[in-house]
Amino acid sequence: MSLKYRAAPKDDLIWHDLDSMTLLFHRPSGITHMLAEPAPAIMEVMQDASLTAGEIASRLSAQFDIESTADAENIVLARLEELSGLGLVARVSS
Amino acid sequence: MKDHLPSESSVQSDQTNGIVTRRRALMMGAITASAVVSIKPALAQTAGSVLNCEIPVPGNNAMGGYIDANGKVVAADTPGAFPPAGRNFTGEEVRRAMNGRTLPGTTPDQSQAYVNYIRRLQSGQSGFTCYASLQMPR
Amino acid sequence: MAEMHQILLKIGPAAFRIASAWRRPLEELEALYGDYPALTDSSVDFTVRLEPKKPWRRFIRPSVHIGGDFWLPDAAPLPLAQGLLAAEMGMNLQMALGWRRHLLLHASSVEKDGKALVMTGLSGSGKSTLSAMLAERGWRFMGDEFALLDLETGDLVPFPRLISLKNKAIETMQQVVPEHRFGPEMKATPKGDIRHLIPPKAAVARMDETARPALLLFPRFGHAPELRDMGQSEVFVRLTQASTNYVALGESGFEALTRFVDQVPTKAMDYQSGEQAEALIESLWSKLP
Amino acid sequence: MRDSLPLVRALREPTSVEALTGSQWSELISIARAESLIGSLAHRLQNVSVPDRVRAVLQDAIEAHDLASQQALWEADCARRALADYRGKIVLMKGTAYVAADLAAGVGRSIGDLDIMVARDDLPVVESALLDAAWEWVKPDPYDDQYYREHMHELPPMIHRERDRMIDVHHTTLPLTARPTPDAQAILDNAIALENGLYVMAAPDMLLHSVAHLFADGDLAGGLRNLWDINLLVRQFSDADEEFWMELNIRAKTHDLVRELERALRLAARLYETPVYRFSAGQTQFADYFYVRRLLARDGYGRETRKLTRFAFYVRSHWLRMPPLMLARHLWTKWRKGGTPPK
Repeated sequence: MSLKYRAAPKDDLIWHDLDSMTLLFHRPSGITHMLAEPAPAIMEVMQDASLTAGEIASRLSAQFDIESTADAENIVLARLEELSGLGLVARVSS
Repeated sequence: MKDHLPSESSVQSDQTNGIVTRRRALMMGAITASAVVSIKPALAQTAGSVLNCEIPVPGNNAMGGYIDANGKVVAADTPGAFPPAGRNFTGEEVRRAMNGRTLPGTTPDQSQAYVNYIRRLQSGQSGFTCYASLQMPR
Repeated sequence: MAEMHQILLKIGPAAFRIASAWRRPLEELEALYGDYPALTDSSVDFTVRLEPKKPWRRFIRPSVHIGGDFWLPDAAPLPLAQGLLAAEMGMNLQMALGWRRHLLLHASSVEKDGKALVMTGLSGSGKSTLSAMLAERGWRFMGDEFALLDLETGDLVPFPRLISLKNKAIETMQQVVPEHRFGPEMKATPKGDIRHLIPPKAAVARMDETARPALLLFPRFGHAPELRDMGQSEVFVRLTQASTNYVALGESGFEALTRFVDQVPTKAMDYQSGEQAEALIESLWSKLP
Repeated sequence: MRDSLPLVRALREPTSVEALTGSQWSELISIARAESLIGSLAHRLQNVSVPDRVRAVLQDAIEAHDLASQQALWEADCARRALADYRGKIVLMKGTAYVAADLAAGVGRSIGDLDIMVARDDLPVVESALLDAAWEWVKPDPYDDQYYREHMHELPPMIHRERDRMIDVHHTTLPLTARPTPDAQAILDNAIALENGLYVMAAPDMLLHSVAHLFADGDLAGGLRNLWDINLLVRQFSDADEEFWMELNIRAKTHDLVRELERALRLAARLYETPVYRFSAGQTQFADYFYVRRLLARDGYGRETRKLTRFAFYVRSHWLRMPPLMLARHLWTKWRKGGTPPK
């Protein structure tokens, strides 16, 4: 079965919208990240659940008009790997 | 900061003002396009604007080593490599060299090798904070 | 160990002990900071050390190594004739690396009617010269190097150290400021020709008086006069890079900087002369709420 | 002030600072910053009355160190995630361990690099996992690299590409060339699991590592801070566990560190009044005087003093780490290249 991901606990994160990007302050590391779409939307739809890239992609398409030529699930997967490298989402071992 | 901070036009989110009457559009971007940049300490600014700095070639941890054309530290007397600079270069001299001038007291090839060495410096090595300060846009 | 001479200085909220192996830089500091208020007790925030790297360098081609409570590797020594510059660099370094009571921005600032104009930009942008010039034309000078943002209120706190004039700015200011307010001329320093200028009396007398940041400018010298809008994201990133302690402050730095970016209107300003800059600034200032 | 005794006195007896003048405070602060003990001092002085400006300086130090220890834990967690597939124990060391184990020695302590220890046989696995997770080598020099791999107790240092933080991966607590040879396997066997799956050393091993670190792994630079760690660890461990002194005795023999432990305890008792009465630390030796002299070699401007004493300890640190023939070979190689050995 495919890998699941879980966003960092809400209490660890402070969000702040700027005009074209979203700031994310991550308390445990003290690092400020600047996120471009679709990364903020991905973290938003994940909420507290452990989800696969496919599940996240379908949550996204339920909530947004997806503008993409490529396969949304693969893009989500690439973003999840990027976010997990930063410790903003965790791979969940099943 | 990473080098590839996306320009603002390439990453437009679509946050509609006022009442949302339709679903938000979501730009997915490309698989290979990184979507996160992390803010790093502005050590460079501190070193560059507060202090006058200099860069040894090579640094203390590799003293006596020769510098090859690619800027790697190699054993002394390696053919084709250049001996240690024998003096430290100031930030200003390095900046000029990165813009095409030669470092004082060096041949063009030697200067290029030293500049390549300086470009490879990493945090923790002598001269790094000075080099980092040169990376700031001016 | 060799004896050290020392003096104490208070600039805005910060107090310094400057210790030096030579008297001369301290005598120069004393003359220039003579009208600054004395410290009420002799405890300080930071110690700066000016000393020879090797003992014989105290006498033979004396060169000043900048040390102190906080220091950076790679610092190059300066000749003794530039000891005053070394002392100023040493104090700046302490602030940049050690100060945590405010968010520190590399910026100059001036005040009018309780509102502050903040100017930031890379070296050569003219932010320091602009603040010195405006200070002679009805604005209160708050600082030419660091703007200190209060972490709770977001107010701007003055840090009116000596104004550090470089190259052409020296001549420009000599036309409007009497000679007795200038320090010694230091030719061909690593930062070019440098001459320090004592800020106007009001700047020193009111150095504990804060102001509300009302306008942020990114000046750029040498281009046809123009004002441009800047995106918030760009402003935020540039300010993180203009701040020496943004990352070190953690969450309170994040809160202070995001609030600043949300609340303070910002423009990029190109200009070719002080008059142009003043006109552009007045046009923006008159439209502020 | 001619030495750093004022700092030692303030740490030992916090209320003694109430008599300080403003300029004495400035000296104390410069010394504490230079010895990386400003955070510890700030915590010690929390309930003592001090001038307003000093209070602000101390509060800055507390906040800076709070943030630093939080980031140290995060860095440890980053290493844990990078090594998620590694089945062996990952043991945190030094400052990060004190903070992770919630020890008094971690409060206000300055923490630089992340130090971890793994089994020696597993080094290649751990090394490649870290390289995969964006850590990179710091030193470009092949001689240094070879030197580390053959003779040191750790891999050459690595730095994380994005976060600019260093990691030192150890496989034992002292260089392989040093005369005492601690039992690395025993340390791993007895290590204590934390909630997140990382480990810290058992109490006696942790103290003995601190001792080894103080004497054998350097020229006593940062010695006052290391000795302060030892003082706090001894107090906390011996209060918590009746058996601690006995176990410590046994472990000191296991790790071949009896003499070093005795000296550390004598010095800690002498400078910080560490209660070591239940341990026979031996009679004061004449050499102790030189150690104290070296430990206190800093003046009221924060300058290093007693250059000769410092140099003697520097030479000694290399002597200790290498057998004579090897030292000669090492210094020869280094001399031909015109530098000092890696530290």
